Amino acid sequence: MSVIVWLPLLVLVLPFAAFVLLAVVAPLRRAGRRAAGVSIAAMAVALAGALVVWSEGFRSLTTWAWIPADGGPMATVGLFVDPLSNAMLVLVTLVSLLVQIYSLAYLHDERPPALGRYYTYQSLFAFSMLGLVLAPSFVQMFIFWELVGLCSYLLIGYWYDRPAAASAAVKAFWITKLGDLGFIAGIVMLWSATGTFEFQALFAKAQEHALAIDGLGTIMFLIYLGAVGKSAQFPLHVWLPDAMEGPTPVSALIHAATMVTAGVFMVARVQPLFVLVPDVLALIGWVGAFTALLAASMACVEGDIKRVLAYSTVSQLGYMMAAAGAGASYASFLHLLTHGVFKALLFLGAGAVIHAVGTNDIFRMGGLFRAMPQTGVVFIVGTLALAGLPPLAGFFSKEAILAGVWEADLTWPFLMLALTVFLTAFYMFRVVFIAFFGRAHAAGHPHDPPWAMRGPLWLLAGLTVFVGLRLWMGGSGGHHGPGWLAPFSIALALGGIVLAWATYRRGAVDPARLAGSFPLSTLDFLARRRYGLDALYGGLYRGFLLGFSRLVGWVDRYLVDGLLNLLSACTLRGGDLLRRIQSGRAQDYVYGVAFGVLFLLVWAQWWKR
Amino acid sequence: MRLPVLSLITWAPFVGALLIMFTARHRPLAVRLIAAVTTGISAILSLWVYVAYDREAAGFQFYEKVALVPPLGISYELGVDGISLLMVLLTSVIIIAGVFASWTVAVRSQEFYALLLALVTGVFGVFVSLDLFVFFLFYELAVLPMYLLIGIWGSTGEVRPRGIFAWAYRETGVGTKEYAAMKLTLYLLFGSAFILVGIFALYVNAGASSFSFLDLEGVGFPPGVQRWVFLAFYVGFGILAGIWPLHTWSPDGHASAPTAVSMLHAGVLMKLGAYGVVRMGMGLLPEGAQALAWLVGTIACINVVYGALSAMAQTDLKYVIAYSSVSHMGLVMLGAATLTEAGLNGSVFQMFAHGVMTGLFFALVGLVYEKTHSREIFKMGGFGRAMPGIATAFTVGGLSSLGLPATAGFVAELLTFMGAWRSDHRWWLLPAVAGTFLTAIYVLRVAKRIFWGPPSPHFHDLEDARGPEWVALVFLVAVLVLFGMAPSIALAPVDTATVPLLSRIVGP
Amino acid sequence: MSLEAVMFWVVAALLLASSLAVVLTPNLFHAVLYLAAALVATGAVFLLLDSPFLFAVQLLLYAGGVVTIVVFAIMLTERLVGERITQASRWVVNGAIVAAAVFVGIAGFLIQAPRSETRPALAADSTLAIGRALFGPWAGTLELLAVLLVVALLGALHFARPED
Amino acid sequence: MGLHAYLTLAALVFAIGLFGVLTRRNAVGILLGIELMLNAVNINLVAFARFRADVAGLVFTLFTISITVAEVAVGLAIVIVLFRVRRTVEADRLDLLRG
Amino acid sequence: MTPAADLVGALVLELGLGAVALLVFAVNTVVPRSGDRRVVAWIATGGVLVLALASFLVRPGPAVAGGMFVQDGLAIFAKRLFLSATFIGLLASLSAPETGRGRRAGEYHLLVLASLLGMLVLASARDLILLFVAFELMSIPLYVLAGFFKRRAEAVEASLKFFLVGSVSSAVMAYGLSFVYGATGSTALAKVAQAAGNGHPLLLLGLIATFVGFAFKIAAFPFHMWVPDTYEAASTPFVAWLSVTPKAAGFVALFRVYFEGAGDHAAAWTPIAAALATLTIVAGNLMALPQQNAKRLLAYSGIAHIGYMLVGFAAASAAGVAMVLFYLVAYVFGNMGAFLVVEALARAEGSEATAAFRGLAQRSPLLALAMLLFLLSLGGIPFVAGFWAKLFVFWAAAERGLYWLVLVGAVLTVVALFYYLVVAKRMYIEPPERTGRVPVPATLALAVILCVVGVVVLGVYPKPLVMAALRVAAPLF
Repeated sequence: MSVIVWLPLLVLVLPFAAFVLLAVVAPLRRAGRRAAGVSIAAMAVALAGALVVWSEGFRSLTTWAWIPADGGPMATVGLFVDPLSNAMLVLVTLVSLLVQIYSLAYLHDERPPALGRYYTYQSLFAFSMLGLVLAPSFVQMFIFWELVGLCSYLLIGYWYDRPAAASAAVKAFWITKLGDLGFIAGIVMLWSATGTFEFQALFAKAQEHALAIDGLGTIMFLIYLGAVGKSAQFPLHVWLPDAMEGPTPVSALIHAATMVTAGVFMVARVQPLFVLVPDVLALIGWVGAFTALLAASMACVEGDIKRVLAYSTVSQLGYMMAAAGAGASYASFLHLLTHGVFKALLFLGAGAVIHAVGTNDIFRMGGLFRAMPQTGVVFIVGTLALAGLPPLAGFFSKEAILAGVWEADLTWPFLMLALTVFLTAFYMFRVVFIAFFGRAHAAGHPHDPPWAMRGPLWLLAGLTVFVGLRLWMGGSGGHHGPGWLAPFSIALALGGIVLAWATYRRGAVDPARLAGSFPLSTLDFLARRRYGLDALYGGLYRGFLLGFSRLVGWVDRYLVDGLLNLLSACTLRGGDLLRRIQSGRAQDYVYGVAFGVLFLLVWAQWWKR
Repeated sequence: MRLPVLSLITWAPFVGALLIMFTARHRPLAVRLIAAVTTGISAILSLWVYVAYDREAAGFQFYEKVALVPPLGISYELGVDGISLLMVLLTSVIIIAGVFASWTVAVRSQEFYALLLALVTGVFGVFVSLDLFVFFLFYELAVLPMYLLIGIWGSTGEVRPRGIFAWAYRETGVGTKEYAAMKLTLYLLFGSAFILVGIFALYVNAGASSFSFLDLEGVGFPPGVQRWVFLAFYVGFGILAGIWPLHTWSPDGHASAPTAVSMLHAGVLMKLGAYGVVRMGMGLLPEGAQALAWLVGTIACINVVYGALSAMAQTDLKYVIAYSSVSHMGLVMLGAATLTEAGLNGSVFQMFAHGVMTGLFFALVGLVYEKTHSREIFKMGGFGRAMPGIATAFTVGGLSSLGLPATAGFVAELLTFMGAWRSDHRWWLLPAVAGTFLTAIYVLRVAKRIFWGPPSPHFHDLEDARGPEWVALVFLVAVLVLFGMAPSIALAPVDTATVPLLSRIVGP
Repeated sequence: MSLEAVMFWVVAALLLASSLAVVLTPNLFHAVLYLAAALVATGAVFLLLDSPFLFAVQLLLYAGGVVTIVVFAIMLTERLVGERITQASRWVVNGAIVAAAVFVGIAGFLIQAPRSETRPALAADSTLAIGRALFGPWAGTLELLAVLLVVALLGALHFARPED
Repeated sequence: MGLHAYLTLAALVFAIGLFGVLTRRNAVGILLGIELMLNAVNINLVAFARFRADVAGLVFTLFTISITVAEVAVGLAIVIVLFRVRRTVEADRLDLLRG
Repeated sequence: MTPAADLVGALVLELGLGAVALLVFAVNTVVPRSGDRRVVAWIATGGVLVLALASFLVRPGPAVAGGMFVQDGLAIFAKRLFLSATFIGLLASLSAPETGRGRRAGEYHLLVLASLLGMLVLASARDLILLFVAFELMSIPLYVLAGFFKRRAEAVEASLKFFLVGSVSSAVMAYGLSFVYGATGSTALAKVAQAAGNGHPLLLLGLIATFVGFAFKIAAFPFHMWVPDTYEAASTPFVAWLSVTPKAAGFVALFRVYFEGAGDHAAAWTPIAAALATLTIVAGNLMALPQQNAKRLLAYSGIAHIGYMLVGFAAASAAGVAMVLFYLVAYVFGNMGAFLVVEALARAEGSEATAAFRGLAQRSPLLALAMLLFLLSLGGIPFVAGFWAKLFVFWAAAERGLYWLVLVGAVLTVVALFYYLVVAKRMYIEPPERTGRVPVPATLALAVILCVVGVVVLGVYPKPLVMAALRVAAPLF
């Protein structure tokens, strides 16, 4: 097996090996830190491998039969190595590694078995994510798609005895599953139409226009639903904020950098199919933009630092989707990568803060910049990147997206995204000003975290800057939008920052009044209630689903089964009645005989003819 | 003379039962060892058969035949093809697990194991017998011991007589284990009446005085006969397969039955029903099958959704699992009804997958019950800390049942979906997919309720699984994951059997 | 209308009348006497059918034997009871309906049967023929009948013999 | 007179006997009913024998008559013993055994 | 061979039986009034055993006595059945106080033997008169035996009911026979079979009326009403015997009268038989449901079984006859066994209620197991005789296309299993009220064991018996 196959395979297998080792060898797992060592080591090697694969620019496609059938296998698994997957490999392994190292310190006071469990899940996740990235076919992608969902479920529920965490985990699973129904249905339909799950085969058909299936639009839409669930697009975005119940490093890894971007990755991966259905693409664009705006608006009123970041993640995913919808898959993928880096940075930074302060509520923080300068610096770097200021990574990718959307002349989505730029800058700096520069009323003496957490922070900060510079030098590859675009977006971002400064630092504007003034007041009201979506889902679940199920349960127990019991009861009663003819009187018995004779005589007359 | 492997597999447990009955009086350990050994023999042999089965040649292999009643053409005729192969494997997997899972049965364990093993002989017999008559004989043998097993070692839940038929409930004493046992036994025997009529109808119409499957396979029965006989088989076996609305024996029965019995019954015997429909119905009556596929499939869809919703409504852990079986049997029947290669493979694979997963479930429920003496979901909570092993196993089982990839459940469901959309009734895909979602809801809800959240105040000093119980859990989980990751282990032989079967129904 | 026909009608009338009396009279004694009458009438019917031997048997065995036994029985039970046995009937109407229905049922077949009006000439003496038959082909049967009678006697004895 | 006349006569007697069996309360009375029924049999047999000029019927009659006697004997014995233990011969008062 | 030798050869069993009866009679007279009459019982039992064994040496011979009496396969098959069953019955009653060693033991055994003689002749009778006499010889002792415990009010009551219903039925039967004779002009069954073709209305009437007599004897609904009362009141070993042998005799006679030589016309009886079978199965099973007395329960279940045999009769084919014969054998063992277990329990507990079975499995597991086997056999469960029996009759019926009948029968088997399982439940599931094992007299135990052996052997290896049954049934058509 040539290196271009086995090296990626190795990258994939290492975390899996770590997982199996930890899962099966209970003592090792229960040892906690040693388990962590195993997992981290595996990831480190995997990262090295990934870097090689990426820098060498491997390209290969290998498949093995998975589900046999009469005429050739029905489904295959394998490796699909190309620039897209290579970049993802690096991102995934890198962030995973950093997060795992970070967690070592972040979770240092967990019980060893729990810690072991944590790293077992982590390894499983890394494996699943890599498998997803390398998937050559829809089936494999779906398989790992679900597995990452599982890991997210398990890791959100890491502190399973916290009710909030438990329900958040379940909620996340259910809602993403809802999207996955569409996904699986879509790929099954596609299979039955084309007879294959493999991307290459499908792309080939797409090339020679052999994919003119009726209802391709529907199929692609269903597939897109999967992305909607996974990448927290409106209206299935509600699970992501709740997912913050998990440990912060998990949020950084799964719910910011990697898993949630799987949807975007998928859309990018099967771009050739999506381009065949422009309507769906447009829909993706619109939904993406709307999601971005919606999430941003909710982020503005959120007081929980992690939730703010979560909403910003949703918002940024909206960007990516919008770009993908606009056909600018390059831009969306670029943003995926950069966002992965700086959002991980932000989350880990937030983690450090929470670790130090012991609360998520930004209003209970303040003056942290002085207390923990290093964290402050890296957090601000991340914030700037997210706000989209040059020369940081975020700027270029976001500008590329805006350009792409503009050129696809999706005017309204463009405007929404532009507004989102402003809001993004605003809510991020709102956090910065309140948490880091606000009046200090934190109990105890928060201080910078140990190096195991600081190291990853600095590394990611450095990357954010480096990638930004690299893109600047490299002319950010591809295409620019119209000349006015860059200044425009910078201006918007600065506007947001200024407003935040004026409101939360300078006190020139009273946030309450700002929120009170008319058009905003309603928005504020709605945003604080998450636009009632959670309530809606909750109502549907409790009222409709559980209610209906209770009805069905009753019907089954008391009607369907009731009829059966009725029958048997009647049989018993019937026997009781019938034995009454056994009156005990001899003459009645003779009557029996007489009736018998009659019956026979009549019956005989009857059947004789 | 070649070793009669299938006979050995089938009768080894029975010998075990006799040994237990007559040698192991008052020696509980001996009882368990005999049980473990004899079932182990069956398991090893069936594994060997599985490996040694010639997939190129396909068809029925390891053939045995002894004439029983020549004038009637009844003969003891055994053989396995790809489908029965998997079923035999499943049976041995479950019974091994069952023997270990019920290691702690205290009262009258001698009789318990004896009956259990007798039951297993029946199950093996059904899967390997090629003579319809002997098939029926084993079928009855597989049903009957259930009565005593449930009646003696079962557990009594409580069902309030309500609704318009309340008086009937009082008459029949719903909820008690005796009721459940009686209901299950009689219901299944009621079904067997239809099967019997069907078998005789085939025998008579075939004219060739023989009950042999192989002989009847060749006969092309007139369409009319095919229809009604298929219907008879469908009702008869369908009752065992838990088709709606003839499924109500299953929740009560499985809920009341002792662990190993629930495992065996939900895990294997319900499959036996589906197997019957596929082997007898579709195998012998192609036209009938084709004509009535719509019915089978539609009712299967009802099963899937209805079962899942009912499961969601339950507050008794065992009932949840029991109804999930109803739902999954729906998927099995649906796959078969699609009359497509994917669907039928999926159906057979689902039989296996669900067999193992539900066996696992019942083993776990049994353990939980044994430790908490409660089945009330809403009294439980936070068991994850006290019994992590059980929690993990339960999660795996749950994930498999909601069709999570890398567990056997996924492959089965994927294939079923594929079949459904390729079938003549595309809409079947919808309820099937919906079913998986509903499953996700109730399974995770239950798992969360029991194992997550703060520890429940009702229970104290709980403990995790012990010694032999681990064997059952680990074994089943391993099988579940193994077949989930490498489905071809099972599907390769199955495919050799399903393709010819289908080609007879829908043409090549 | 021939003499034989007249005779038949008379005898039939007698027979039916006495039979009805048997089943209707409230007094058991009378019932038995009417039975005797009915049996004699039957014997007369046998005569009409030219089998005097059976007429004799009928008279001896039935009108003699049976009736005597019955009377004995009644005397016995009566002595025990100590008052004359009167017997009521139950559900006369139902009984009548059912009995009538049965008769209709039988008649339904009778009317379908081909009629045979003429009597074939008799071979010599039927009595002799009977004797031959009894000790010819039916000898074994006769033996069996003997056993039957013995057994019946034994049974009756077992019951009738007083407590010991 | 034709055969059917006799057969009908027998049928009537038979029906009357049945009526007696059905309606009599007293066990002895019922016995008398049975006697009538058997009597009808004899009429039949003799009639057939005559109209077929065949002796078997007459032999048959002899047998039925004797069997009847035996039956009556046993029956009356039962009645008597019944009377001893139950102090009654009313057949429809006997319902220790029922259901 | 000379005719005389033929006669003796054909009558050997009957003559032997007569000898035994005489011996019993003689010994009974010499035993002093107050003496122990066990020897009488032993002689009778032993004699029957010898005859039973001898019957397996008897070979078919030509018809004798002018074709009235035939010793063909069917007759021999039936006689083996009667003798074996009688042996088991007498064996079981040996240990019974009154019938075994009481003062009336002589009468008891003489009556049983007389009735048995009737059956033996009945099985061979090919002449209406002989048939009727044999039938009565079989019946009349039964009336007496039913009320044998003349001090027991129930017994006498049962006896009277049995007698009344019985003699009415036999009156109807005689009436029917008179028409048969009239229609065919002969008392030879062969003639009847020939005449059966030209559906002579009187012949039809006659055969139907005759059917009543048989229906009473085999206790088909609605002629069954004497059965529960008689079974409940009479002594159990006798009932065990009564519940199988006369019925078997009745069926054999049915075959002789309605099928032998009738050929295709036999099918004419299918509607009546099927109708009666349905009625009997349904009524028997339903009425058994609420029974609390084990003997009554078995009585009704027995009625249901007659229904199943009628299913085989309805097939009106050689296969049908053969399968009924097989069913009869299976029924002999299963039903007698069940009754004998009831007897054993009743001796110990003094109760014949099903409640007496509570927890039997813990008290004397083997007895419980035996009972379970009998119940399963009656219920038609694999690996015991009853399973094959039911399946075979169903098979015979299905062969004639009577699927609906098979379905009815099979479905009602479920109802039957309900009450059988209730007894099983009492034995195995419910806790015992009393402890200590149930004492079973040796002879009774032996009888039970014989039944168990029969049930199991037939259940595991039915082949030889089926073949034999088919062989003897074939010549009928």
